[in-house]
Formats: sequence, C-alpha cells, structure tokens
Amino acid sequence: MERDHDAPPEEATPVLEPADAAFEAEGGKRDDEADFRVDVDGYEGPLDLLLELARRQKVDLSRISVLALAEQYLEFIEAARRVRLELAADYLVMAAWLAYLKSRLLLPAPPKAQEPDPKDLAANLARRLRRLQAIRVAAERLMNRPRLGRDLFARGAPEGLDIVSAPIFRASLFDLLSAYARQRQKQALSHVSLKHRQVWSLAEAREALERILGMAVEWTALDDYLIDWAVTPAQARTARASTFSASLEMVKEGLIDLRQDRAFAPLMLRRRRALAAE
Amino acid sequence: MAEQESLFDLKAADVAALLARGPGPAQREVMRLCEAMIFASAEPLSEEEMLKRLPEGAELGAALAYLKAEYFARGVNLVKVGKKWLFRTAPDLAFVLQREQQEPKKLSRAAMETLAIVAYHQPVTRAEIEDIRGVAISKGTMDVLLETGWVRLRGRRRAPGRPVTYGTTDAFLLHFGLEQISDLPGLDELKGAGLFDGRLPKGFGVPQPRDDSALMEDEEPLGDEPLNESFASDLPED
Amino acid sequence: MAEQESLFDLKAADVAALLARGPGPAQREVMRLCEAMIFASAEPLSEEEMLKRLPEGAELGAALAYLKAEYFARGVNLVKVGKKWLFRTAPDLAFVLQREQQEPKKLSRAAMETLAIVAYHQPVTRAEIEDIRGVAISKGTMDVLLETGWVRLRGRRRAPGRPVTYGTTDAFLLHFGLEQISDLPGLDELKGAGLFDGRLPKGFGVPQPRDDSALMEDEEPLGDEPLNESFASDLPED
Repeated sequence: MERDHDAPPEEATPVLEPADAAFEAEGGKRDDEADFRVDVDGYEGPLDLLLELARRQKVDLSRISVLALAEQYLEFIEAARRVRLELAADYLVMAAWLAYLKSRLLLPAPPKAQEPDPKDLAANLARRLRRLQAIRVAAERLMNRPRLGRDLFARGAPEGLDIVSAPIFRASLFDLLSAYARQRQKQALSHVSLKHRQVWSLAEAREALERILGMAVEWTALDDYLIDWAVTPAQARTARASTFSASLEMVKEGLIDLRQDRAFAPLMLRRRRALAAE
Repeated sequence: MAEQESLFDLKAADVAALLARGPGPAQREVMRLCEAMIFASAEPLSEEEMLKRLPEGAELGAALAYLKAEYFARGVNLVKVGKKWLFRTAPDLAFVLQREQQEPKKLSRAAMETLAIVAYHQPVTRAEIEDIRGVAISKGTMDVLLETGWVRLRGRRRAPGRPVTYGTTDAFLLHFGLEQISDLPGLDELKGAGLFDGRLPKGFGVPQPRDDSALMEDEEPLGDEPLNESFASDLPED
Repeated sequence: MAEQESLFDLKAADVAALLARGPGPAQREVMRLCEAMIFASAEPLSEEEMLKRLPEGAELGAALAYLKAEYFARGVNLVKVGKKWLFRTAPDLAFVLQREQQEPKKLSRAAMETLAIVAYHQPVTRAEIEDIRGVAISKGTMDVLLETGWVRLRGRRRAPGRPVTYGTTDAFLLHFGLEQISDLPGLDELKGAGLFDGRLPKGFGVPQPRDDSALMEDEEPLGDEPLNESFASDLPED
C-alpha cells in the first residue's frame, strides 16, 4: 500500500516523476472530459482516484457504471505508463483487479462455483466509493463547524478554580500511648547507662589553681580550695586527683611550693616567695 | 447551518417557558455560584466539581438549566460538552472575534478524513480506517491526530492481532462544539445510507459511534504491552 | 485599586430604571458583541479597541451601561478598571473559587512522641520536652502539632527566660476519645497493656496529666511579646 500524503506538500512523494506531474493525457482525448489530466500526486490511493473518475460520470454514485469506471481507470493507468510515471503498487493491483472485473462483466463466463458474481463485486466497489465519499462529506462538515479557538472562544482570562489542600490528621490513642511509652522507656534506660563519671580534667584543675594562686600567699590546705570549686562529693574525688597532679606540675615549673607534714595529713600549698615578691 | 443545531438545541420557546416559571431566590443564589465557578474555571467544569463547592442540597441541575436559558440569546453562551460545562462566545459572533485570532493549524486532507473516520466509526482500528480510505495511514497522520488531543487510544479489539482501537476525546467535542458524539453532523444520514456495515468485521455493524470511556464488548484494555502498531514501532529508541 | 470603579456604584434602583427603559434590538446586538469581545479577551478591553471592531455608529457607551446593569446582580460582574472593561466573578463569591480538599495526613514519629509528652506532662515547656525526649524538637514538629489543633500555647512558665508552656486542647480529647485528660492511662495500665516492659529504673513514674484551662501557680499569661522561642538547641534534632 502506498503511504498517504500527510507530510507538507513540498515533501516529494514516491508516487510521481517530479517535473511533468500534471499534463494533458493522450488517453483522455476520448473521454467526454477533455481536460482529463494524469496527476497521481493529487490522489490518495487508487480508491480516491476511482472516486474522482466516478465523479466525472456526473451521475449519482449509486447509479454509477462500474464498467465505465473500470475502463476509465485502466485508460488512466495506461496513460500514466506511457509517460513513464512511476505508479505505486496499489494502483497496479487495482488495475489488475479492474481488468478482471471488466472481463467478467463483459463476458459472462459459465459460472464456476467458487467465483463470486461480478455484479456483487461491482456493487461492492460502488459501495466502497460511496462510503469514502460519505466520509469526505462528513469530514468537510466537521471542519466547517464553528470551532473553539477559531469561531468560538472560551474566556480569555479565567481566574482559575483552586483546590487548597487542608490536611486532616489522624492518630489513634494506641499510637499516642505507644509513642509515649516507647520514648519514656528508651530515655529511662539510656539515663542509667549513660551516667558516666564526671571528670575534672588536668587542664581544668590547673586553670583553677592558677586563678586562685594570687590569694595563696600563705600555706593553705589544698582541700580548702577544692571545697570552693567542687561542690558535689562525686566531683571532689576527681577534682582532688586532678588538682594534685596539676600542683605537682606547677611545683616542677617552680611556681608553687607543696608540703605534707605527715602521711594522710592535708596537702599544703603556697605560691613561691620570689613570685609573690614581684 | 445544520451543523450548528446542537449549539441551539434550546428553542427560544423552551427558554421563554423555562424563564417564565422563574427561579426562586435560593435557586438564584445557586445560579450565581455556578455562573462564577464556570466563568472562573480555566477548563470546562464538571458537575461533580461544582457540587463539591456548593452548599449541601443545592439543586444544580435546575440552576444550570436556568442559567443556560438565560444565556441563550446573549453574546456568551453556557454549553455542556461531554459532561462538563463552559461559557463560550456565541457562534454567530465569530466575525467580530476572529480578527486577532490566528487560524488553528490546518489539518491535511488525510488527517481530516482519518479524524472523521475515527469520530464516526469509533471505536475503530487502523486497518478499518485504511479499508475505508483505501490507503495506508502514515505514522505522521496518526501522530498529528493524537497530538491534537482529539483522538485517543481506547483499547484493543478482541480479534486476531489485538489491534488498538481509536476513539475521540472530550477535547474533540469541545473543539468542534459538540455536546456529545451523537451530535456529529450528518450522522443519521450516514447511518441511514448503510455505508458503515459492508466489509467491517462482525460486531462492528452498529454504526452508532461511541466515545464512552467504558470499553465495548469486543474491546479490552490497552495493557502494558508495547504498541506494536506499525507506526509506533518506527519510534527511535532512546 | 483606587482607580477601580466601585462595583456597587450602581444602585439597584438605577439598574432597574436603566433596564426598564430597555435596550432596543440594535442596541442589544452591540451589547452581545461587547459581551463576547470582553469575555474572550485575555486583557481588559478599552473602548477604542471595541469601537474598532464594532459596526459604524454603534452606541458603545449605552451598550456598556446596559450590560453592566444586566450583570449587576449576577455571579459575574462587568467592571471598568481604569479605562478598560473586564468581567470578573462577583467579589462576594470568592469563597466558591477556592475549595478545601481534606488530605489525610499521618503525624511523624517525632510529632507523635512530642504530642504524647505534651499530653502527659502538660503544662510543659519546650526545654522540658527536649529533656524527656533526649532530642531537640524542630520548629516544624511544633508547628505541625499546633496545626492539628490538638496542642495549644497555655502561657509562660515563671522561670528565667519565661518559656512558653504547652498543653492539649478539647479537640485533642475529642479526637482520642477521652472525656478528660486524666483518663489517660497511668503507669500500671500502660504496663498492663504491655507498652512498658519490666526494665524500668526505680522511681520511674508517669505524671498525672492536667489540662486545666486555669494557669498553674508557676504559669503566667502569654502576654503580647513575640514567641521568640529559639528552636536552635544544641541537642540533635529529630
């Protein structure tokens, strides 16, 4: 089957020789219509061509002479071949079929059981032409209707209808209670495990010592300082240990003096005299 | 102007009779609301959508009938297309409006005829369209029609090869000013001429075109399979 | 909008008087044309533009006056803004142009847990909620809870920084099917329901919730100050 011409007209179609597409056909001379032209390009397939030929009979399509139509079609094809117009296979298949039909119509052969009545074939062809014609008319009427955007117009500047989404929340009491229990339980347990020791770091201890050094001109018990800085008993231990380490460090650096009168006696602490004199 | 009949399916006498009864104040308020909604909507508006916005118990059907009657003779008409409502300019005023609007893209003859066949014969397969036209349909033709939004793939025919069936859309009705598919111009004549039976497959003998979204008995859903219709297979793969 | 002519500068009596005189058939045709032109135009339409398209000698001013009167009480009004004309939905019908659609939404886990703590520990401050949960509450979580209508701002705690206190609402009771907040199950009931397992530390308790609308002793009214609760806590956010 040949592809129809939906593409823009300038696109070359495979159906015809380009230059001499339209011309007066010699075969047309015998036709009543002297201006019969061979121009396959104008037709959308053999059925369309047949329909056009049928129109030339100027009779109602229902009373068309299929025999005459077949002859005209064959003449057209013959004329096209004479000018070496390349015809798509469809046209040739139709020509062959019409030649067969013509012979059947002219020479009523002794009926063979398998072969259809040529009158039925002719009637069927006529009906196909009428159907194509009918759809052409329908398409025409459809296209001529008042059309939106051409003849009818919708509102030019519609405000628009909005749909605003309003969330509606759903939750069950069970969701609520299990959410509560879940996190309380989790937190209750994690508090226990996460109760890590609080550590008074060496740096913190030294910083504290340095800040109070100015006050410790005389021997002072280390514990007295700690009481001011570490309030909770838990912190006292880590504070004492870190401060002791820090104080040893500061002794080594020559910043303070440290003494203990006997074992387990309070540690005494004082700023170096030299520094105090400055 | 037989084509325009459906635009004027309200007769002037009906309009007068309807308006003579006169809507009551409550009815009039529903009319105002409908009028505002349809006016404001960028698309044709369904009755369901209107009902969602109207106070409960509003008599929508009556309000729309009154409104349509009131707009009957005006420069703007209220029309129903498919199952949706819209306002649009009266058909006889095209001359004053066309000037600045550009003509919609013109369809090729092949596309026009194919569209008409789809409209009048739907649901219809590609082979059936080709049978009527006597030529193969190019991929481009069907693509153009699908692109207009006027033609859609409906489903598949329950037949060997399970060919895709085509039908028209609400956008088709809207564009061609039809309330429903049975308003197609000349449909009765075409049916009467018996031209639609002939060589069409069994079960297709009913010439009444249908664009119902519901599939017909001999149709089935498209499914997930590729559309291996010849013009779909040419698509480049990416 | 100062230049906009008031929609109601036409009095109902004027309208009646104007329409009683009634436009003649020629006038009516000009009205139809104007109606269609203004309707179809994407922009407000000036009288000059209309005159260009109208038949010569058309009485535009009168036609527009009539049209405006006819649309006076409708759902759509013809209005003049500056020197141009347009149709607009009646201002009192704006509500119908917006429709609320309820969308079921689930609370996030964070929101659900926060809600539960507000319910049991109210009146409760954000810092207290965070302390119980061990994670910071994002502003979004609190916003969602306020949006549900189940949580409200009660007042401020009489404490440094005067933090806002949160509590539940009647809508909360209604939604969760509680008669009063004290109907929330206590620790034993929660344990009985299998929501807590046995591994609870000594002294672990569940508070007896109270949602008295009266402020508690350590609360004071919200006052006019802005709610500058900072939601940028050091705690990790959930």
